[in-house]
Amino acid sequence: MSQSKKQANRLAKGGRIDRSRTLSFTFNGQSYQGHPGDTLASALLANGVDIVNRSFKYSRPRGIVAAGAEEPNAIVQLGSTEAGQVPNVRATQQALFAGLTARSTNGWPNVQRDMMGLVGKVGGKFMPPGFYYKTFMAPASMWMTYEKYIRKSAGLGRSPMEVDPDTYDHLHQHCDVLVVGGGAAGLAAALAAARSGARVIVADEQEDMGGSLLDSRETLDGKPADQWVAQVLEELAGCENVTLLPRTTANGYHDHNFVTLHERRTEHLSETAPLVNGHRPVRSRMHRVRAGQVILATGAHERPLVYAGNDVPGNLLAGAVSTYIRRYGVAPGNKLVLSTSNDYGYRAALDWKEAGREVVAIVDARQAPAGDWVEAARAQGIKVITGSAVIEAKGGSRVSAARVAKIDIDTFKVIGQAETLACDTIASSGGYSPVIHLASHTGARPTWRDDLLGFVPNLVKGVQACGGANGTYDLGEVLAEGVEAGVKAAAATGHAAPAVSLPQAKTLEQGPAAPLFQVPHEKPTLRAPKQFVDLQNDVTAAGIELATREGFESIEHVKRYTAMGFGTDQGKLGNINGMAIAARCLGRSIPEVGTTVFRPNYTPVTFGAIVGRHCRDLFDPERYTALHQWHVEHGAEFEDVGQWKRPWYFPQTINGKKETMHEAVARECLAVREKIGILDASTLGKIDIQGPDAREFLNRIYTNKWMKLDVGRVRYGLMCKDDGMLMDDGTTSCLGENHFLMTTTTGGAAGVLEWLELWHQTEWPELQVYFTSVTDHWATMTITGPEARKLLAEITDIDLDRDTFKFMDWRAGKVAGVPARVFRISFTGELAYEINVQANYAMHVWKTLFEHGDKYGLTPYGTETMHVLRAEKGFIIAGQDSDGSVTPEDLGMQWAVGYDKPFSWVGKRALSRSDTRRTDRKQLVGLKPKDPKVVLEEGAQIVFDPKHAIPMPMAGHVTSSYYSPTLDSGFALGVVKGGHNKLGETVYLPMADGQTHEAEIVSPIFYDPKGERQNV
Amino acid sequence: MSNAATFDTRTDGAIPVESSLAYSYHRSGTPRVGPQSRVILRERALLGHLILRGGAIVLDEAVREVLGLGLPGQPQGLVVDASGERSVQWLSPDEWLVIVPGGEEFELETRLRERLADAHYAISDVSGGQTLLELSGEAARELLMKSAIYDVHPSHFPVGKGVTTVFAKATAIIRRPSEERWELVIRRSFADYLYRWLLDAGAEYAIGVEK
Amino acid sequence: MFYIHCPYCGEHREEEEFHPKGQAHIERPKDPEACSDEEWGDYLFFRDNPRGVHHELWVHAVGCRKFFNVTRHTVTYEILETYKMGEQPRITAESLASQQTQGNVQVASGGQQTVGATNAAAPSVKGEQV
Amino acid sequence: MQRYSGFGLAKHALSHHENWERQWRNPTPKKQYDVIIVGGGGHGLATAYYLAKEFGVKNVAVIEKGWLGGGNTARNTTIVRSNYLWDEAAALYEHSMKLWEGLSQDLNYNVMFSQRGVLNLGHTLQDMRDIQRRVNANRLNGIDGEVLDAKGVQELVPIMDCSKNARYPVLGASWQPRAGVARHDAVAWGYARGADAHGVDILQQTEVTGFKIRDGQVYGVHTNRGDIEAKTVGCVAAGNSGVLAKMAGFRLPLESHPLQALVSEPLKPILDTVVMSNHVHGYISQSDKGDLVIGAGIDGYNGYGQRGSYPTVEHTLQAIVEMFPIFSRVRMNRQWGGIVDTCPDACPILSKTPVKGLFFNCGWGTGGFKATPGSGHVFAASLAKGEMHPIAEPFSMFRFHSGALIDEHGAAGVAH
Repeated sequence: MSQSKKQANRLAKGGRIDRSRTLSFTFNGQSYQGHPGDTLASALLANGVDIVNRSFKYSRPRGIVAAGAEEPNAIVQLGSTEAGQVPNVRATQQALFAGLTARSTNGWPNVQRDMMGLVGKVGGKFMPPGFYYKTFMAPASMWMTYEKYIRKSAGLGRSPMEVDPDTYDHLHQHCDVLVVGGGAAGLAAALAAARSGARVIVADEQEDMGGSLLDSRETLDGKPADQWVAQVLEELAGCENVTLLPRTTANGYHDHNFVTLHERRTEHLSETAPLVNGHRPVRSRMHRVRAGQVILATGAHERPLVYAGNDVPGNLLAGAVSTYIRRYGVAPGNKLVLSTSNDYGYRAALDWKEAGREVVAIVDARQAPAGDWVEAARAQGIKVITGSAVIEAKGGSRVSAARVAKIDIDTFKVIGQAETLACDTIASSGGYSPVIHLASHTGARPTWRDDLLGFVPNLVKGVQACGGANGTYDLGEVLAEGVEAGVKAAAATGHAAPAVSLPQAKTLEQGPAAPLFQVPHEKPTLRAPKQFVDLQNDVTAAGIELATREGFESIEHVKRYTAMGFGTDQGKLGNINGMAIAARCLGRSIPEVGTTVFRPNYTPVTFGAIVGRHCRDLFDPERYTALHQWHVEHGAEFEDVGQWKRPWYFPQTINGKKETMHEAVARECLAVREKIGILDASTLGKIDIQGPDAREFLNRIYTNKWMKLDVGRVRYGLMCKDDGMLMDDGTTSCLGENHFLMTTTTGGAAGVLEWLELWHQTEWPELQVYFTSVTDHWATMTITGPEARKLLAEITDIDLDRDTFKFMDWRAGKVAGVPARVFRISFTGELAYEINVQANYAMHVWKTLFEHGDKYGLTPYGTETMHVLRAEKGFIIAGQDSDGSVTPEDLGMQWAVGYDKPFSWVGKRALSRSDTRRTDRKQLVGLKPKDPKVVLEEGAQIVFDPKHAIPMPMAGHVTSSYYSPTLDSGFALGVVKGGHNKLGETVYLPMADGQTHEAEIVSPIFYDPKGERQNV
Repeated sequence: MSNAATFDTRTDGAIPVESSLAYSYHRSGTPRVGPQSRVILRERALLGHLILRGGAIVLDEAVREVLGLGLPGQPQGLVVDASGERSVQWLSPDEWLVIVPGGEEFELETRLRERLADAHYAISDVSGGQTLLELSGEAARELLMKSAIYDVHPSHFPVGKGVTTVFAKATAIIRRPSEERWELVIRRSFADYLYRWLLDAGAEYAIGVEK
Repeated sequence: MFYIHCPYCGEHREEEEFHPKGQAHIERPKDPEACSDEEWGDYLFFRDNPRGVHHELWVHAVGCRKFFNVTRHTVTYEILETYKMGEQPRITAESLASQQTQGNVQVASGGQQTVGATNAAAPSVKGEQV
Repeated sequence: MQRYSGFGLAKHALSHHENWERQWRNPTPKKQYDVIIVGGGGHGLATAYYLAKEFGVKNVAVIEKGWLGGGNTARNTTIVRSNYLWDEAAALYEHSMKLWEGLSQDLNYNVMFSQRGVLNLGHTLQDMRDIQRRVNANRLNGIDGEVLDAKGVQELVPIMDCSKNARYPVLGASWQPRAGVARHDAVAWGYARGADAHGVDILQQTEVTGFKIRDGQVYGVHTNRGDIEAKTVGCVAAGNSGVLAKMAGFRLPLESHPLQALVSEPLKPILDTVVMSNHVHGYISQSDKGDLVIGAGIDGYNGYGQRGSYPTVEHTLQAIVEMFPIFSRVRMNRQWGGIVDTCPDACPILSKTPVKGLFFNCGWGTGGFKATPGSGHVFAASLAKGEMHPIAEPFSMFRFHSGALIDEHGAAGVAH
């Protein structure tokens, strides 16, 4: 690393920097120094760094152009560590901190001597806009190879390769008045609104609030404008109803006054958030603001003029020159030529002169400029060349001269001979464009104003624009407009604002601006040296002209064909110039060519900030049952079912070796079939249904009949959508004559409850019934297996006699001393009891079952074993054996369909449509592999003719398939076209590995077809 | 009596009982309350929670008589008795949440059912399915702002209000029974997620958990 | 992101508390068995999809769990009113059009005659035909 | 038509690019055409191109109310794949895929169809069952693809978190190597240039305000530039199809919804394949310019505003950062929305209508871009013959009466 260099361009005095402290930083491996208050850009300029990057397409050297969000060139890679890398940081918006490390994003081997620059110089001619659409086509097979090389030049910065050490969060804010922008207009508006007592938020993207007043030449009440800023900020900071958010960018304006504010909380301090009291604060915070009223005081961006060589380092915006001098105490050069079409640009020359540097000339495009600014310049002895413009900047790695000529704006011609003025800096101003980005996020199209040479926002309800954002630039008017907006906004939210007395601003006499965008050159645009419109994407005036020649006539087409405005600056500098050039080429007016639409974000926002705290462990809720801790402690592997974590299987360590899933499941299955197993079934949805019309409601919503279910009984039901397709299933128990407990699938719980409410609230409000979710209230433990009765009998007072507490009965009593409802229902085919207790007691009951269950071989099992056991019995899983295109009849469950119910229940009518009546629909069957060792693949496709050529007609697929330890063979469920009439037939399953399995279509009930075991 | 089955799910105190957060305390611990703590979290576990459904006029009289508290008259209303132990909260035009000291809920349900006789209403005991958390401390409101989309500014969320809203990526009821205190009613199955969320979001305020 | 006035809660709430449930006022045929396949298909699937004023069903899912209706402009996304189940909208495309006969409501010609899918299940087709 | 080639480019460079021709004309509408296509997006232009080139119908107008290719063609995330579950959909998308594979040469316009492969991730056991089912079906339908386990996914995409620590760990994926992305604007422009060269009139800034219908037969359209007649009218208007159908006096089983997408700032190449996850719900690829192109979900409400709700974007980025934790410090540059016309079964409508001579091609939902060539080709065949092409036949709007839906919702993964 070479030695630190002196800050050659730092002025001896002035600026809002703290000269008493020095900060070291590194750029492209070189060490430099700056001061607190600097941005990275101002510090680089102070150190005389001209080239900050290489351009994207032509690899041309580029320097800093602007001082804010509109900067297109100074895009750097930040970070000294891998995890701390930040790609694409805009140097003009990055506060300098000690140890900051940055690199240019392009340039190889470095930005000074870039090899690609040669390619750009030589090949640039062959790369007009859209050249890639016209070539790389032959031979077709080569495109992927061409593309590989094209991709090599892609991108600006790079992604970190390590996980972000920082965190981010959200703050949900609500306010009466949101003021976006803390400049003159914004502060005036905020002051008025704040004094009304309204809840006010002021957001400003810069390190300090004050906007242009921080580097203004103007005075307020005869004092420097920043004194007024300080005074207002002090008052606002003291208001309890005001939240001031500096370093906070309003990046998106969404519907109904929802605005996202991105607050950078530590990026000005270091590359990763510094520890505070042992806690790492969030790097940035997204304020999600719902505002009653929004005031857009976002100011205006200066437009550069478009002339040949305008991208050579040393070409800057006039306003940026002023900002660097007055705010940062940096003069970014020695000899200035100013090219302007308006009065605003003059400030740069005056500031330059005051900084003790040479102003070679002001080149004004207007024939006879007049007014206070022009007078001031002349009074300073600055040469003003009128009716002229800089038509070309000369120089390689830095401007060396400006070619100046008389021009005729109307005929777009250079008149007479150009004069060459030696200089190292060219500042240009083409006027200002109101910052209308946020307003256009709402979908409102802006309006072009010829008098302003700019678009002003059209506004939706509840928003106002004031100051520069509204095309108002006179400081006195800006302040008055701000106050008016603040008063109006406060009033609209029910707060009366007292009068605000404004400081006096001196009104300067100004002349009208000239409508100059692209400056003519002696050569026609297509032959002239490159005149850049969008610096980041290397879009030139010639490129735009070419696009229009090729028939791209709407600005949207032009933008897409040339890539104009698609950079990280989103065309803040170039878009209006580009539109003006397209309009000129097409012989139309700017509004005829189109309008300009901006999308969020105003400036790019870190993914992390948008994600907030919803990442890593908190990405999505994990739902646990009351028994979760037991499962964890007993080594369960978990399956994600919806948001629930359900035990999948419980691998045991036997003789020092942990079971595989296959082994564990086989053991668990046999335990249930031979002894007893226990399942945590608490995740099933449970809905408490009460009311005199509960039965009628069930009768309408389920496919089967509910009028005759007695208290103490349980019934299985199918629920369809009104298109006749199965939606969910489960059991419902009659608790009282008017009282039912419905269970749903684990994943379907919320949807089913909403479904019930939908029908009740919208179609059948006359039915007297209420639904309440009790899913979490009850813990459900299923004990099942031949020993289930014996185990339960030990710890319950319920009479378990098989003839009085029958299959599909439920009884209340105590289990392990805890009040319980016990349901004799079985999803395994074995004798089974589902024990429901209040969830707070679940762990006690579960543990008590184990205390008593050990001697019976009580074995915990998970969802996998549950699936095997239920499939052996031909019980379906909604969502696995059905997929939204399956009717109850397809499943062979006509027994659960009440065709003759008086009310046309949900789903019934659809079952008689022509397609649902087809006999060759895919129907659920059992599949018995011919080779019992084969476990068919779930999702395997079933064909009748495996010799058929591809595409091979498919007849269905395997929905569930397992190895059955009980049967010692593979078995499966599947859907097969017309399967119900094909029992005994053979189907084929051609697999990816070339094998074709054979299987016989059988009944889906593989085990205990008579259902005797559940009734032992 | 509305032909509904009632069921006292509680039993004698000797039987061990676990709150919704039992696992979370075990897994994530309970950061101590210290002088730096700007938020204090306390679970009021094992209370009685009942959901009342029905017409306001029908229920109001019965609740007033049995509980000594009227139904809140307005949407989002929350009324709390003098002891602060019993409350009724509006959840929807025909739905209220009643929270009473643990063990009182069954008797309350029984008495309400007696009082309501044949009217159309429903009462569901949900005591096992949810728990109540208290948040206090100067940063409690900011912690809520990090977590919930609802406006918790005092001008919009005065004492005596309660809302069901989105909280992190779950649902929670936020209530303000007094100037100093906020309450969250959360579902059992989401409790661990929300506990971890509150500890994470509250770390900035040195959140402490009182047990 | 929308800010929706829940007519049951009596206040505005964030969109994240709600679920949109499609077109409002779709009534299930009283006698489904008497419907043709075509009529049943219309009820199930065929919807108005206006570019402009639309009446939609929403549910305050994370809130009071009540279904209600929203009249909303599908281009500006402005919510013109919300109203309870069983109520009829006060603002419709027609009522707006008659308010602003000089306004910029687009006039769409339906041609000389129409052969539409039957609308037995749906309320009379509302629209911008003036 | 001026042929494009590397040599031609060099020649033009020497003449300062002053001699490039218009890529398409800006014609004055004729009174009458054989076929009118309403909608100048990718599908409409492709329809016109194939009508003129393959089916000999050259007297064709494409009527576009804005600028050609300015709707969803310009707003999608450009994913092209054909690994659909159901036979009908697979046939349509694979037909399209085959056309993609020679499209740049056919059009003499480089649409940059980049076959970098698409992964559809599975995060649950049911996801994996669905993936197996779909890949098996694809294989028997002659569509490439394989099922990868988590290790296989990790090898293809080393920067993705395929560990078991994820909230929803990656269990595996389907992998279609022939799938990829294409340059969306170029597709519209290439078809426009090709159609124009075959004599098709592309009428931009021309808005259909009504249909001319007599005795149940269409014979033209009203537009803001006067009436234009044709006995065959094909509507290919995506999100605006419902509005057109209403003009013709019928309804469609369609809802138009906002679909959002976003891009990061350009990054040096880091992601070679397209990664899609239905379960955590996000999909991502990296463009040749370096942007991460990220698709967000569909908003549940009807909307023609070309914007959606912010939480949709948040959820999408949460999913992306969950899959790619290293992208936490990458920044989102821009978001936008399209208007997608969705059908209840997530499959399109290519159909005759109750009006004779009036055909609709719509309902592509989130899956339209990838179908552009195939959709255009079979729709052109249908318009030319007056009868639906066999591949298009199952996509009749009347399937919603019979119940013969082609339900891609459940098992086909995220339908983008």
